[in-house]
Amino acid sequence: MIKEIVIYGRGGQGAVTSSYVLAKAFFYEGFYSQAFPSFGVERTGAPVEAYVRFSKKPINLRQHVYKADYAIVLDSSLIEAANVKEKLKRNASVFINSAKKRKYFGKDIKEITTDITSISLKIIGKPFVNISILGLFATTKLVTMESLRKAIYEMLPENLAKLNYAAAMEIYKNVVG
Amino acid sequence: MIKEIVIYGRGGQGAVTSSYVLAKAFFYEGFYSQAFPSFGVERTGAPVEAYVRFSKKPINLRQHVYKADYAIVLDSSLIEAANVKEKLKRNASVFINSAKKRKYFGKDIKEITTDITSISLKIIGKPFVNISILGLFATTKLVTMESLRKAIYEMLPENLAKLNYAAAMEIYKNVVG
Amino acid sequence: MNKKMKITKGAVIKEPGSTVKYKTGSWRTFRPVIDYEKCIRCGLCWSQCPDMAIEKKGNKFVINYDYCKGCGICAENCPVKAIKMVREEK
Amino acid sequence: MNKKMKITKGAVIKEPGSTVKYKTGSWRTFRPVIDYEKCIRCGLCWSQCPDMAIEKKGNKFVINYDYCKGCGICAENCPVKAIKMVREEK
Amino acid sequence: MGLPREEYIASGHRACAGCGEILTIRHVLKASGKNTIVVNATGCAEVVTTPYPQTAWKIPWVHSAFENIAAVASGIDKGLECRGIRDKINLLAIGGDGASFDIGFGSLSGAIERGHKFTYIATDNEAYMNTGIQRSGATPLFANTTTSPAGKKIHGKIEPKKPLPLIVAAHGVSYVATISIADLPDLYAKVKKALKAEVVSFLHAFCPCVPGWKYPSSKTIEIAKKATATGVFPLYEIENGILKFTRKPAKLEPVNNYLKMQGRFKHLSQSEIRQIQNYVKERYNFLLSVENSKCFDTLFK
Amino acid sequence: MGLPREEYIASGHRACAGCGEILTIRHVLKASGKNTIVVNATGCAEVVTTPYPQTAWKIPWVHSAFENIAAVASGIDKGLECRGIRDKINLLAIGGDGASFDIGFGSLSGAIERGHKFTYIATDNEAYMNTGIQRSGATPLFANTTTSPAGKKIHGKIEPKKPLPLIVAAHGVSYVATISIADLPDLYAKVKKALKAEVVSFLHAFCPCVPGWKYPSSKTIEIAKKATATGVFPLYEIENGILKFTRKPAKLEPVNNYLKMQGRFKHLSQSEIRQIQNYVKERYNFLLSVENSKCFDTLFK
Amino acid sequence: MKRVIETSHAIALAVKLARVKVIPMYPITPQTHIVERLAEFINNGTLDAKMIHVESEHSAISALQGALLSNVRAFTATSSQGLALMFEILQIISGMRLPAVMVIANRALSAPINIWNDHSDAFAVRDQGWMQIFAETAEEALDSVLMAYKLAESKEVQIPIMVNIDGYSLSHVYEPVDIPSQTLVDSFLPKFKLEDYLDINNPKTFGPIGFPDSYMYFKEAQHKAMKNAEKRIKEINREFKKKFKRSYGNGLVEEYKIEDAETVFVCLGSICGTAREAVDQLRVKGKKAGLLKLRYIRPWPSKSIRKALNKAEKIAVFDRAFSFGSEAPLYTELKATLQDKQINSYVVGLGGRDVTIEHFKKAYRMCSKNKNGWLY
Amino acid sequence: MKRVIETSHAIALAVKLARVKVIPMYPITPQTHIVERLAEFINNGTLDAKMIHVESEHSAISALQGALLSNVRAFTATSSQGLALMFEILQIISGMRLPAVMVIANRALSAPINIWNDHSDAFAVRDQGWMQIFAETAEEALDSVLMAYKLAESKEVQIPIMVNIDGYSLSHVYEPVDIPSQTLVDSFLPKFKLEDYLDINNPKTFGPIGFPDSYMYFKEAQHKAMKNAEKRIKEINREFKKKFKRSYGNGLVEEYKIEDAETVFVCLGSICGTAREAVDQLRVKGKKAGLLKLRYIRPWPSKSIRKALNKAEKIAVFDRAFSFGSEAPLYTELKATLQDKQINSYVVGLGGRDVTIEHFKKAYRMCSKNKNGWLY
Ligand SMILES: Cc1ncc(C[n+]2csc(CCOP(=O)(O)OP(=O)(O)O)c2C)c(N)n1
Ligand SMILES: Cc1ncc(C[n+]2csc(CCOP(=O)(O)OP(=O)(O)O)c2C)c(N)n1
Ligand code: SF4
Ligand code: SF4
Ligand code: SF4
Ligand code: SF4
Ligand code: SF4
Ligand code: SF4
Ligand SMILES: [Mg+2]
Ligand SMILES: [Mg+2]
Repeated sequence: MIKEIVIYGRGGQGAVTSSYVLAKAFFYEGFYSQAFPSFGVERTGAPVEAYVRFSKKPINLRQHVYKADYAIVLDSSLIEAANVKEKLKRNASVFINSAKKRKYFGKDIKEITTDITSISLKIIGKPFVNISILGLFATTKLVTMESLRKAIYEMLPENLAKLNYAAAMEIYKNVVG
Repeated sequence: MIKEIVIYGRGGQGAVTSSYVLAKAFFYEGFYSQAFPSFGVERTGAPVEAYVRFSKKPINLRQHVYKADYAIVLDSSLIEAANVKEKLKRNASVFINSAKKRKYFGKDIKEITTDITSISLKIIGKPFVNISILGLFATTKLVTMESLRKAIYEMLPENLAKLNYAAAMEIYKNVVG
Repeated sequence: MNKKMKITKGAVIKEPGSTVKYKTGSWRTFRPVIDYEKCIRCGLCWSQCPDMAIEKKGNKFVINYDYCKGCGICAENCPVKAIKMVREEK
Repeated sequence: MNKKMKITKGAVIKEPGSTVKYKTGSWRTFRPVIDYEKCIRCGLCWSQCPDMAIEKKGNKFVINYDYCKGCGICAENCPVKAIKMVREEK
Repeated sequence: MGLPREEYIASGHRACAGCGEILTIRHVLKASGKNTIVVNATGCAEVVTTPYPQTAWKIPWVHSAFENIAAVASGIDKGLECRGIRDKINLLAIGGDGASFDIGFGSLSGAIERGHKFTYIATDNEAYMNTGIQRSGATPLFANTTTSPAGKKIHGKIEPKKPLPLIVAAHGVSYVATISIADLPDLYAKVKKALKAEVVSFLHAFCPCVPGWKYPSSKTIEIAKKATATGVFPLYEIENGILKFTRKPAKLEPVNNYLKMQGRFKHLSQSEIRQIQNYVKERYNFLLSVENSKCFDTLFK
Repeated sequence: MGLPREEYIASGHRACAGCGEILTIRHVLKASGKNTIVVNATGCAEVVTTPYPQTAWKIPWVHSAFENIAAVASGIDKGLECRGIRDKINLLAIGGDGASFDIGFGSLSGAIERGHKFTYIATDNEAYMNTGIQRSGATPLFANTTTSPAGKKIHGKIEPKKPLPLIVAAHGVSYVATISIADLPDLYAKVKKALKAEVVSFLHAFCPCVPGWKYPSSKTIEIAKKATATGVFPLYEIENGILKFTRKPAKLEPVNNYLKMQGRFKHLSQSEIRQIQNYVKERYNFLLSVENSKCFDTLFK
Repeated sequence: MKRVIETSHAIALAVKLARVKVIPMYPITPQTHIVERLAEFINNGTLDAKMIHVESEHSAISALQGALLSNVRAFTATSSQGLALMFEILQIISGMRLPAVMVIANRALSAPINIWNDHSDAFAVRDQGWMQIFAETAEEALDSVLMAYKLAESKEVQIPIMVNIDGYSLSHVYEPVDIPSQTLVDSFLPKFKLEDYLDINNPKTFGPIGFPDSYMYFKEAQHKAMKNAEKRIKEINREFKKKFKRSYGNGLVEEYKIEDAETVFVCLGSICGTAREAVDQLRVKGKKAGLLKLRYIRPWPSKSIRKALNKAEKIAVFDRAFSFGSEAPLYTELKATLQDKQINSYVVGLGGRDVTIEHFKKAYRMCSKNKNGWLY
Repeated sequence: MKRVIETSHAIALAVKLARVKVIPMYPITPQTHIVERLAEFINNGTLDAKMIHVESEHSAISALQGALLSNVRAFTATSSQGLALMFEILQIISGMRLPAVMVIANRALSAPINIWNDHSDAFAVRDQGWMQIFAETAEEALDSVLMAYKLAESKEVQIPIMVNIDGYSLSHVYEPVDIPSQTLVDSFLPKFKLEDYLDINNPKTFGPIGFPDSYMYFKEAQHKAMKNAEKRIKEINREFKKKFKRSYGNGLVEEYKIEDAETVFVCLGSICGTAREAVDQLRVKGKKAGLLKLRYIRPWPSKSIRKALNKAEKIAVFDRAFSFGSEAPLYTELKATLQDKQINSYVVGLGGRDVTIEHFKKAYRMCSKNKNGWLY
């Protein structure tokens, strides 16, 4: 069975990079995986999407993602702006960056919210959330933090990889305990 | 029956113009006619050819001329250089500009030779032979001098038309007497 | 498979300035706020906004948050620092 | 319908300078003739011929009528008027 | 500020927050006014303003291709002439630096030679931005772009910036100028002069680009100011072959004041910064040296 | 005369008797020598020299298209560099005025910007000759061509000649010069200098054309001489931004001495001849006025 | 008035009679005679139009586009490499639904460079959304230009069009042409007026970005408009006949001795003349040959073709272009149109190779043996 | 080594592994990631090659030609308008028989401007004498580039080649790719060496004028060489399998569940993946669907197609390009190849319109009713 993930972000925030890192992590985890951006002409600031597929069997499918099993939201304001709800399967899980302690969806959706920005600011020194939020996603145990680490180091220059991984780990630990 | 004419000249000598004038003349004479150049990249001085077809019925045929009924040679040195012989039907007639009093072909070919250059020089003041030689062709009575006149005036600016027609007429008269 | 869309011949757009239907305010993560106490009505912010998101209303310059993308140019260059950039949160 | 022609791959021509097979002498209606009595061997004619039809043989400049097109440049510019253009007749 | 109130480009366009190119076009249009037709090359400005079925343009506007605005404008120029309304209309051809310095320059040069009448505006953000920051002929020395990356062996772009305004001036046109959003009065005055020319006039516009130059979106104007203050982008005009500075800083700031604001230069070594400083100084001095003398032949008057 | 004996182009080519373009190429090649590769644009020179299966060329030669010689040369330049034999080879790009002033100018300008190394030779016969004498950007004022005919209403070409050498010089290259078959020592010296440049060098060659200019084939050299004597085609070079005349007639002859030799000008009225005289004088005076001063910024050294 | 003139001259006259206003032009053999003639008209003051001496064909087609957008009738002509250089802009014009008219004096494509006639230039652009006529005679060339303007500018069509004439083999031929009067042409061809153009009083945006949600609809609309053109072509052919006393088959195709033909030649352009001659000669020998002349390849007149070839037993298609690694393009399309017929392919006359009566006779023989071939 | 990388990255690696020397490049979406990656390699010193930052695609293809003529291996990539702007030079390169390799990240053609995937760019140039591969996956893209060099440079072929990848839909996708070692690639791909090139020690003339007496022979030779390529493609596919442990059908086409299929989908490129998925789902429902993936459109693999579709009852062709006023081009060619079959045409995914499993299912249903359509 192929599973699908949508990542929501803004132009310049690195949502596409998140999708690539995740695809690499799934691969290290023994999955077949596929990642691709929403092919738009969006400029810095505009809402963008990126997608990941993973599966135990080779993935042939290449259509867009229409209904996802998971969503990752880099900025809670996008939930409305990008109409995140519409792209979710029933019972999908959503991972949200938000400082607010509120519910964004009805109860057919599982949501986990963390203030990724603050943690990233603290650890990375910049409000880079696209990689650190993957620590939140890793709480699903679909990918291990070790696979994530390898993927992050493959994708980013070492100094950045280190900081981003640390932030992801902090977030992961915060939730998993 | 379609009849075919080849005109031999050198790049810059106006053989192509001769063919156009002749086609116009045939048309005034009540024929259907067609004229076209040899489509080459020849430069000033190089041997060139031009063709005329005429017929009492509309002319559909558009292939090159391979064996002509008539040939007009603007410069006798071309007879060898351009291998005029090869393109002639048996019993074809050839109209040659030459000061030499010699035969160029065997007896299966009818040939008429006149020193067109001298006459043109005399009348036009320049060694333009391409139009004046048509007077020689007109001795076949296939086109009248009147049709030729109309054609020449249509093709050339008036001052040149006048001189060229005069030369053609002189040549025509010289032969027809 | 998606629904049909109505189109014009040759893709000509006959409604000038129709991008106003698209609210770029949602792009913003920081919001410029003018302190009219400080503001000296110089209009610099108005003239420097790439999104035409500042309008002159009467003799006051007003930010149209439907379009303001929060670039911060207005705040950066206000001669009297009358504009503050405030984080948007939802 | 014509006979087949042998061709090279991609129309590459592998024989440099092979236009010499084509004798442009037949284009000529006037023929330059050098009067070696007058000629001072300056070589101007040689240097000005667009057809490389004048060759230096020993210390003499000789016209190659296989290629000379009879343009008359050599005659026109010979400093001692040693070249005459003569009408070709056949 | 005395600027016209009317806008000819609408909000809701999709440019990056802080885009210097759109801001430039906004003011050029305000200077040109209602009776303006724009031919726009492919590039950021075109893409962000015309997502069918919406358009940000309030004046007649056409985009054909990337490389042919000067030719399309040529056709419009003659068409309007035939219709007897040429004098009523300001015809602008607007292209990015990629369109103007590189792919469309042949077309521009041809249009100049034929003596057409329109104003060409090269909106220079110093790279192919619409396609993701690739090097163009306008990219400055050592800048990092995706196709001239600051690598271990080669540090960014290694060729100088093509001197387009001087090249255009060498064609013998009557009006060429540089403009910047950091100096709006200068910009308005030059657009107006350019529109008066009877042949092709040319404006080279300095357009900072947020993601391309890698700076915070609020700094667009400041960077443009620094470009002029450091001599990186001098403001001048060439009128009938005579070059004049329209603004001349009392003393040039060190070029690093400009460079250090931008991520695209952050890889530079001290020696590279010095090279850039020398390079900028040489160019600036050259302009100073020819100022006020007739250094360009004018063929069109 | 001390000219090299070896020929690199063979007899038997199909150029018109008296062709100035082929004669120019003949000497450029003699100056460049055996280790030369030529990229040739579509045009007379290409058509008359390569009637398959024959070629007049004795050095490696390629023709691709009409508008792209500078780009093809760019590829060869880098290919030779990769093969480590760049220094051994003189790379020439030869194009007519149509190829150089018009359709291929964008490609040339791009190649210059990238800093390639080759010598570009524009063989200027002032019209599209291969296709039958159509107007180009290099056609002089009022000349009669088949697309700028001397008609009842409009008398030949109405735009000035595009000042290509100056435009190329404005790109900041290190060597630009004009050459003429009427002055072979000057030509050889300039070709040799051009070949030494480390970036694109540019030669503008004056090439009288028998059927195009309508004169007796014997007058090719004389017309070229008159062009320089009247100031129509001054011989100069621009080296590192400084323009110098390499030949300067003591006094310019009236331009009519040149015009009257050619059929393409025979329709001119006295007033038109005067206009041309003024036009030529202005251009000439401009060149004089900038002589010896650094009037072109050099970006490439 | 009937006169012996060059085909290129006839076309220039058609352009003049159509009251064209802007003519961007760039020289290329064998198209040049057309624009040279137009330059003569303009410089002599007999045609009130502007010629734009562009620096390349790319700019010619772009300037043509600009002229149309400014709401005037325009014209250009090209050949071969020139058409190839225009390539990118062709679909930009058709996508924008501008009623451009362009004459192509067909010529082979480089390399090796060859200035002679074949159809590889025209066929290379057959997917770019332009209609394409092929004319057989000088008179048909003139008529086709007039009809082309009317067709392209028809509201229900609004699609650009190329009028193809064989380079040299037709473009440089002098033959009798009946030249219509200006009054007659004016009664046939309405004044130029676009619905959408660059108008300061009604500002519109042309050439926007079409996202995946809209793009495909524009392309379908282009196709439908071109299919609409079939009907319009027939109407215009009929109207032309009424006014000018001549017409061309049903407008889309022309049949010659086809009713009882067993073997039908299918071809385009000037070689149709030679084909007619060949048909006559074959018939003299008792061979039932016929000819289907296609006037249009876009729109592809499938219905007319099926109707015309309904009874044919054998079909011999003559192609003057080729798709390397596949087949001759007309052959392919014809097979796709008539899946149930024996069709044979003859590639002839590439790069100016003369096409003669002998070629048709040889094809006739080969076709009877169901054999294809390149005929030299 | 297997890694998850972007298809564009995989291609850049293939270019590096092929030891390419000269890379003229011009940016255009969605091709750009490829050359950006190559620029990184070069500027970091891991690839010893020269990048030429040309000022247009016209110059990119011309510089590519120049590089090849100087006897070095070269590469470029483009899309859509870029390919269209190269148009004229394409046949100049194929006519001169230069073994160029170019990647096309396929994208729709303007107007309206659209940066998304379809095949109108590739199909627009199908007559220009270049071979054309379409790759389905990132790995196939990498492999295809390596095979392309070997094929194009084969003495009996010497024809340029385009490797097509779907813009965005493949070019921007990250997925697992097995990256071969340099040693392995070196054992597969010989050193670059042309028979004819610009050599001062052996001066030759390239690109002469071909008169009517010779031109047609060159064109026939080009066609024959491309037909020769079919055999060579199969050989190379086998050799590739031996060395790299993977291969693609018979090299020309790939069959999927076709043996007993009643309805066979025919398509190209990345949508083949989705088609496989659709076939599987249809089969679950008891519907005998199958897929024929065409890897090459030039040479057009008519024999392989006939063999593969021999037993198919119904054929559903998916086109992502269109010939306005005619039909979808793949459909036309397939009908011409299989004159005796029921073939139906589905136009899908123009200008980036997503192609989904639903499209295939719908086509399956329509095909059973012998209906064609544009599917949105
Ligand atoms: C012939 C062609 N080549 C390439 C492209 C791709 N392209 C579109 S916009 C663009 C970059 C534009 O750069 P520039 O002109 O500097 O404008 P900017 O986007 O920076 O404002 C490119 C390369 C194209 N549309 N057409
Ligand atoms: C793209 C393209 N457009 C037009 C032509 C036709 N053409 C071939 S040569 C030529 C004229 C060449 O003129 P120029 O460059 O001045 O050289 P000349 O023949 O005068 O020496 C033209 C227009 C072509 N080959 N390719
Ligand atoms: S820039 Fe500042 S002071 Fe000026 S109008 Fe705006 S807010 Fe007021
Ligand atoms: S923040 Fe930027 S977009 Fe918003 S009003 Fe200020 S200048 Fe305009
Ligand atoms: S130019 Fe005259 S003098 Fe000089 S070598 Fe020739 S013939 Fe003799
Ligand atoms: S006449 Fe002309 S071609 Fe003959 S030798 Fe003299 S210069 Fe050469
Ligand atoms: S990329 Fe640069 S030029 Fe393009 S919209 Fe953004 S800021 Fe403006
Ligand atoms: S037309 Fe002119 S350039 Fe061409 S070959 Fe003749 S003389 Fe030389
Ligand atoms: Mg830019
Ligand atoms: Mg010329």
